[in-house]
Amino acid sequence: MLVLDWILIVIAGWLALGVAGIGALRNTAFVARVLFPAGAVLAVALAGFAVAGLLGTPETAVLALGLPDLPFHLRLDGLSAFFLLVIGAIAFGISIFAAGYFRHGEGTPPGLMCLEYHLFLASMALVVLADDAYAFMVMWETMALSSFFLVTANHRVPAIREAGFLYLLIAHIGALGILLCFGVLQANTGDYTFANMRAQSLSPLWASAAFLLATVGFGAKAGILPLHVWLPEAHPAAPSPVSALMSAVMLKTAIYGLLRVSFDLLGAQQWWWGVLLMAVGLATALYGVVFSAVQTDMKRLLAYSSIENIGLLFVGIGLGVLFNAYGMKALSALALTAALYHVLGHAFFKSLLFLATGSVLHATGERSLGKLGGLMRRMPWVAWLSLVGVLASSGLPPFSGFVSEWLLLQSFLFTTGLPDSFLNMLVPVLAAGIALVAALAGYTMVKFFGVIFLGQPREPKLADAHPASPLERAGLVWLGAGCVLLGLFPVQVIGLIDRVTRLLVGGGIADTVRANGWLLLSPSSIDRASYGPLVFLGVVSLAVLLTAVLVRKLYHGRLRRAPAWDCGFPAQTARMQDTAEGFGQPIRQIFEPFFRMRRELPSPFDAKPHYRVTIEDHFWHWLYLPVARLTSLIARGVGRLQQGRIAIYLLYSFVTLMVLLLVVKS
Amino acid sequence: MTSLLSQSINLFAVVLLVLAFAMIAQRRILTLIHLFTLQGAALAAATLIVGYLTGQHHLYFSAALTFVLKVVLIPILLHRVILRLNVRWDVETLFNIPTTMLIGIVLVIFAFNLAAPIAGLSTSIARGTLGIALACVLLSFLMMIVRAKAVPQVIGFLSMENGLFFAATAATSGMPMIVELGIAFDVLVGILILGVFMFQIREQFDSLDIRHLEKLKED
Amino acid sequence: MDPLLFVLAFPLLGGVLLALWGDRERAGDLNAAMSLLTLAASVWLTAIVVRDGPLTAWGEWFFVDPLNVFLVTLTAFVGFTTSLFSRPYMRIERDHGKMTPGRMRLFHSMYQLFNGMMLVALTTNNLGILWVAMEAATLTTVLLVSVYRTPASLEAAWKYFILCGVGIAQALFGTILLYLAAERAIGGGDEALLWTHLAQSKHLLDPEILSLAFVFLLLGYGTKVGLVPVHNWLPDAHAEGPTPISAVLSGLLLNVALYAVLRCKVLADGALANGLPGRMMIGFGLVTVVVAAFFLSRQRDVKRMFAYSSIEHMGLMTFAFGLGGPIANFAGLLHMTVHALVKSAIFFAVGHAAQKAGSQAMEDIRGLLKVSPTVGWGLMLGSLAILGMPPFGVFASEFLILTTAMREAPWATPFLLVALGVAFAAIFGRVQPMVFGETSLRPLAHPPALLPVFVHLGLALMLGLYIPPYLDGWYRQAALMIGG
Amino acid sequence: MSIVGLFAQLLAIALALALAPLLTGWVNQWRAWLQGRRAPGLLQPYRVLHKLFNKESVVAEHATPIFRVAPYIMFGCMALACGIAPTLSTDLPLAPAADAIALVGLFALARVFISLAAMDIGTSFGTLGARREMLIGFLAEPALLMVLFSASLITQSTSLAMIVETLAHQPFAIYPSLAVAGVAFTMVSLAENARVPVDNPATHLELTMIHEALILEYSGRHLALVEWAASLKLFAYSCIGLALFVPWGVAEAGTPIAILFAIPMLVVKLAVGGVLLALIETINAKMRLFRVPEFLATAFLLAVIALLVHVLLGA
Repeated sequence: MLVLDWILIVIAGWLALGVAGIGALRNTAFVARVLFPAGAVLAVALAGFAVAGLLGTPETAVLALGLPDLPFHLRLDGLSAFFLLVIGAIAFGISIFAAGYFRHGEGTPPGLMCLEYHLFLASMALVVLADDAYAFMVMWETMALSSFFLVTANHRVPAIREAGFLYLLIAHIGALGILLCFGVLQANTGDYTFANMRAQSLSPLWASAAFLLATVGFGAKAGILPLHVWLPEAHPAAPSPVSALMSAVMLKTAIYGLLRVSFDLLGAQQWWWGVLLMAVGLATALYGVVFSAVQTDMKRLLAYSSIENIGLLFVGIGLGVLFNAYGMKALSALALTAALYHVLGHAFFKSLLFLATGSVLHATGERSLGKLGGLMRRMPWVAWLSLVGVLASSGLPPFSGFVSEWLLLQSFLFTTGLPDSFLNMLVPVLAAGIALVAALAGYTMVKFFGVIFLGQPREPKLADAHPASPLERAGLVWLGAGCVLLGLFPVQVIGLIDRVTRLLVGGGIADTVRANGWLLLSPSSIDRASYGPLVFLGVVSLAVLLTAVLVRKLYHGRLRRAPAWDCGFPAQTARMQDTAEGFGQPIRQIFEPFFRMRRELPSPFDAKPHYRVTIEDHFWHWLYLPVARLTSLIARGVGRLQQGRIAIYLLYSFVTLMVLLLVVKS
Repeated sequence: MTSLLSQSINLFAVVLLVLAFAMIAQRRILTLIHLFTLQGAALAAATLIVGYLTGQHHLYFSAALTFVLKVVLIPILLHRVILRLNVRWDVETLFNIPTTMLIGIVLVIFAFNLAAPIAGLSTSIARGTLGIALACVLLSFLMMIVRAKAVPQVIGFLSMENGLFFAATAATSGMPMIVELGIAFDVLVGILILGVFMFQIREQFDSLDIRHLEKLKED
Repeated sequence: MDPLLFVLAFPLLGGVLLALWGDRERAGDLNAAMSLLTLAASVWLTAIVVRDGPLTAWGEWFFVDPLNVFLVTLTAFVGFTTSLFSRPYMRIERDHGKMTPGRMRLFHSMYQLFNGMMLVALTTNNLGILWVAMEAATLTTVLLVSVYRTPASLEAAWKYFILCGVGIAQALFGTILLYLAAERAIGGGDEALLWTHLAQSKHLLDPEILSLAFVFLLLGYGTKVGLVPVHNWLPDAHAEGPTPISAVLSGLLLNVALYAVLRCKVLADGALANGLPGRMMIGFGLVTVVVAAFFLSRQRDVKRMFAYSSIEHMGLMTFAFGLGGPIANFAGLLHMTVHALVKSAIFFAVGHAAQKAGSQAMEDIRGLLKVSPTVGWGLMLGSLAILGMPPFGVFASEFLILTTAMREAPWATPFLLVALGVAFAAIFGRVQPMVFGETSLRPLAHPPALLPVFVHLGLALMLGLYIPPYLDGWYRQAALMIGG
Repeated sequence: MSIVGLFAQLLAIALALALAPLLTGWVNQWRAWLQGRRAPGLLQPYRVLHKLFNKESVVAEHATPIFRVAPYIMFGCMALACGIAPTLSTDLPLAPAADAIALVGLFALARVFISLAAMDIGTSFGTLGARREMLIGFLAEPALLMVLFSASLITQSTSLAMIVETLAHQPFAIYPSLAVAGVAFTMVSLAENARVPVDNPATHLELTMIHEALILEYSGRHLALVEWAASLKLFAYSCIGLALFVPWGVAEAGTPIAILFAIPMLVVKLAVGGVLLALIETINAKMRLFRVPEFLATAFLLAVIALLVHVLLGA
């Protein structure tokens, strides 16, 4: 029995669970304790099969669905297997967490949530498996639709409805772009299978058109500038497991699509595609991280951080395209490895962090950073695990985030070898941007963790915040472990990723890496560059232990608990700590042009001084509102056609007749 | 003899055209109805002659049908309507009369040179008539556009069908019988429904000014 | 025994019967029963056609080929489901005092006649009869649009009558020209208007005349299809008439009109061989789609909005048929089917929603999910389906149309993209708050008949995921027949 | 890795631990002299550390473990940093474990932890210090990275040992890019080590202090470790600076003798460097905090320019 068949069985199982959820529409206990754990089991099974598929040879299947000439073609190759691995591994943690998370009164009945949730999972899995345009689009839109219903689970709240609307609208427009892209790729053969598209050789013009359409289409889903606006609205609106799933996995399907189209389906690549992707990616990353640094809502903060990471992924892919366009297979593979590694890493730490916010939300009912604080003592599990996530996402060694960052920077160091003199001068400088983004991410994450978990509770009610339920913890532990292991065993992981890069660019770095030993990660040669996370961790922890022991041995271990000193400042309250706004203040100052900021400063004589600052996205005012205005303007103009006067209507008909007659006459 | 008759068809065609013009010019509804009656009569006569010339005897039947409908039934019906609802005058039109006439002239020219090549192909005895028929249709169309009250609009509609009939008979020497019947039947039903409408509209708006019928629009 | 006879006879018989007893308590059931019989007959007919191919009847005056047989089935089917829906709906209307016994009688008998006329139009082989039937179908619905006797409904009906009358008159002129051409090509007489004959010798038809004729026919029947800029009657008629009528107008009449255009296009294509008809249809379709989309974005009345959506989709089909080629034609036919199903389903749901709210204004309809989830989900899913969200069938056809257009007429795709985007924002942005959120609606007196809604949506779903072979076979043959 | 390498490695770390406070003391002494004050003894830092270790450490009631772990982690990170910086020899077993990029990450790790610790107590000054520290961090890190980048572009390697080896081997040549990078590096290290003009290690004036605010709550052995780590940081930075810009005298041939000879070389270089640092600190005034971003942005810019210059001139 083929691996693909097993995977299809898993997917079918998910759908079955969804239907079962409809059966037990309002039976929360059953849904939470039985269905979601079952889904988790299936997820981990999927991850296992995905690894098998990654190591095995490509397999194809045809389902008796779809259009007459176009049954659903499915194909399991390295690329899809890799993303299936992401889906399975992440879904496992999230499903376990969700089992402990969903309660009564979340708006939509739990059974329906269960259906939508598992439909979402299944559609994502099928998106990466699809091997023809129709199946792909059907699954793609099903994914968008199910996630939309999940986002608007609590649709009584108008803000959530609007968020959902914005999300689905942009997703739909993006989907149309992808559709047209496939329209170009099928090259008028009327055969929509990917196999046929690979076979076509398009003229450079058409190829570029397809590439641009794909970039727009998948970019809309991934949330690149300027199509990112739905992301910070939709993620906070959704229940936390859903935000985790969307941010960690769904965005990655867009990356998958971009890779599939630009590397697999479009044969020859053009260098400026890569430059375009890198430029857009860097802008997105910078924009995202700067905005996330000034957010005051923890889920919005994470959403913007997702935008940042997507930007980094685009930079990596762009670099890969650039190298590939010049036939530098190995380097292209290096850049892609960095990107794919980041796909994996980001999936783990971002889902971890989103789920952590979910636990905090349930424990405190607060989403605004300004009302949190000091939760580490209330919910230590969540705190320590999200510390792992924070360190990983701020790209610190020896966690997962650092590996991909390191690889990316390494591949940048090779860009001086590009044949184009202009490029090899410009591209290395982009690395500076990457470095800045990474550093800012650290800033943001310190703010995130410090304000939520450290310091003193900013609200009295936080005193009775309850710790997360065991199932929630279990889910978090799984994801946290992922962050650590990915950070410590890059060589082994790259061995897996190698299959993908070989598929995409026909080159890989695994052999070189393995040649340099399992302990050290070194893409080219030890002399050139190397990084050994295990050694790194070993030495640091050894040093730490040694110091601790020696200090104990040589000196006494006396320790006294006392009120905080704070320069002897007598009356200090929790309100004196930095708020989220305060922590973001330097960023607001330095990156002022990024924002559309409105401040309300209290006057010195204000009895009840109140400080408020609102940060808005320029793109609303530069792009979206104008478009909306233009639409309504045109609509008003069009409305004039329908003035209610029958004589006028007859006149239309008459004039049309005349015009047509003239046309045929001439 | 036959040549005379065939020429007479052209004569009737011209009569139809002139009447169409007259209708555009006419403001008094009663006169409009008379003109329409005349048009119907001319049409019936033309049909008769074509039938005689081409020896298609079902055309006699359709001539009779035309006569009954367009010369007897409908005018009576319209008479009753305007008496009951006493709408005698049509108020001013979309453009003023002279402008409309000018547009009409242009239309006729347009129609003629549109039909010219086809007329050459026509197997029927009356070659030129297609252009005239088209002109009549367009003129009635124009009339429907410019009239502001229900009754004149309906009359315009009907005279448009006159034009069509004329095209059907004169230019193509008669459509298949059943089709003619069907068309006639539709026209009849249409007229009845129109009558019903007029009263409904009247009782709703107590006037037949279709300006009342301009509420439904995109505001 | 000729099933075609029954297909045509049952509705006419029903019209007569219901003209007599249309005001009885059980009239609704009788209406449904007659429609069911029609459906059964047409299924029988379909079976026969599937078995031994196209057939002509009664001296070739009537004929059934793959192109119209599935439209016949579709018409009969939607006619039946709509009659099911209209039972409780009209009862509620009567309870609200909007329908008098006389009007009930009118409604029921005209409903049957309307169906009958559409079936005649579909099955006739004679373009003259086609014209007659189209006109008759219009006339039957005119009185139904004004059945409430409100000023608005009267106005709508009046415009419907005049505009469609003028349109159909143009179609008649086109038919006459066609006959003129036929006379030259294959001699006059009764056969001269038989489509089968014309189709055989379409190359002989004189291009000069045919080009003129096609203009008149396209504009004439196009008026009934609802092509911009001669669409103006459509939204009024849909919004003011009773909902079952809106459903059949959108779902069926427009299709039949488009069918007439197609028949004529085949002939014109054959005679002209310069692709002019196709280009005309592409142009009309594109203009229609774009303008309708922008109209959509300014609607307040729910039925009016979905009427505009019908215009938009008709434009899309016209565009597809204009593109021509097997794939585009296939897509157009598929789109005809799913649009009929989905749009009528939407009108069913909308009808009940409007009854609950006691108003068709969208800001009065809120939170349907809360008060009656079935209606709410019906409306939500229906709207998503009509917006081309997979896995519903509308997506399948739009997929094929767009991808084909991308290479056949790339210049058109940006317009389509804009139009579809605007339409999506317009419809979904209005439907979502109607379905979601808090509510102040009241439940209904009679249980609404929502079975049709979900049956239709189910079928549309099926067509998106799986097209049965025989249906596929029809589509293919039909697509070939339309050629292009 | 050879036994000699191991020996060199251990020696390097031991030397760093031992010499770091001395360097701090040396700099303070010179600063005092240059400013015309009577200087504390050269060994003052050792005394301070000893005193602090002997004191009992006072921890705020609601401090979490992070607060107590942070100093050790910081210390550990700095130890490793000194371990991988090629001070005496380029044949270091630890060198492959962390290259230049990892080094930057290492400093970042330490910074993050100490900042979190500062936020942990939840006092006004702690959070203020943390914020300022992170602010300086996110501006300094990329600058430092870019400096190392232009070095690695010259030497085609990111491993510090390799960089030093290549630079030292090459016949003496003037690298304009390195010159610019050197300026940038100096600015960065001033900021990173809380030196004038960015921060004043000697001040406790709340509104201006950064590093001190950060560690305000620490006392006893924790404070001792933090201070020691700070001086280690200074040591590491100086070593890296020397390695990059004055690479001569570092032992490549891994013979114990060479390594032993390298020690005096290093001491001399450090002494000179310390004097220079003291000089800079004396002739500059501490700048307002709002100016710091501009200062560091300039450093970042210079680093990028260095990169450009290298790519442009290939030197």
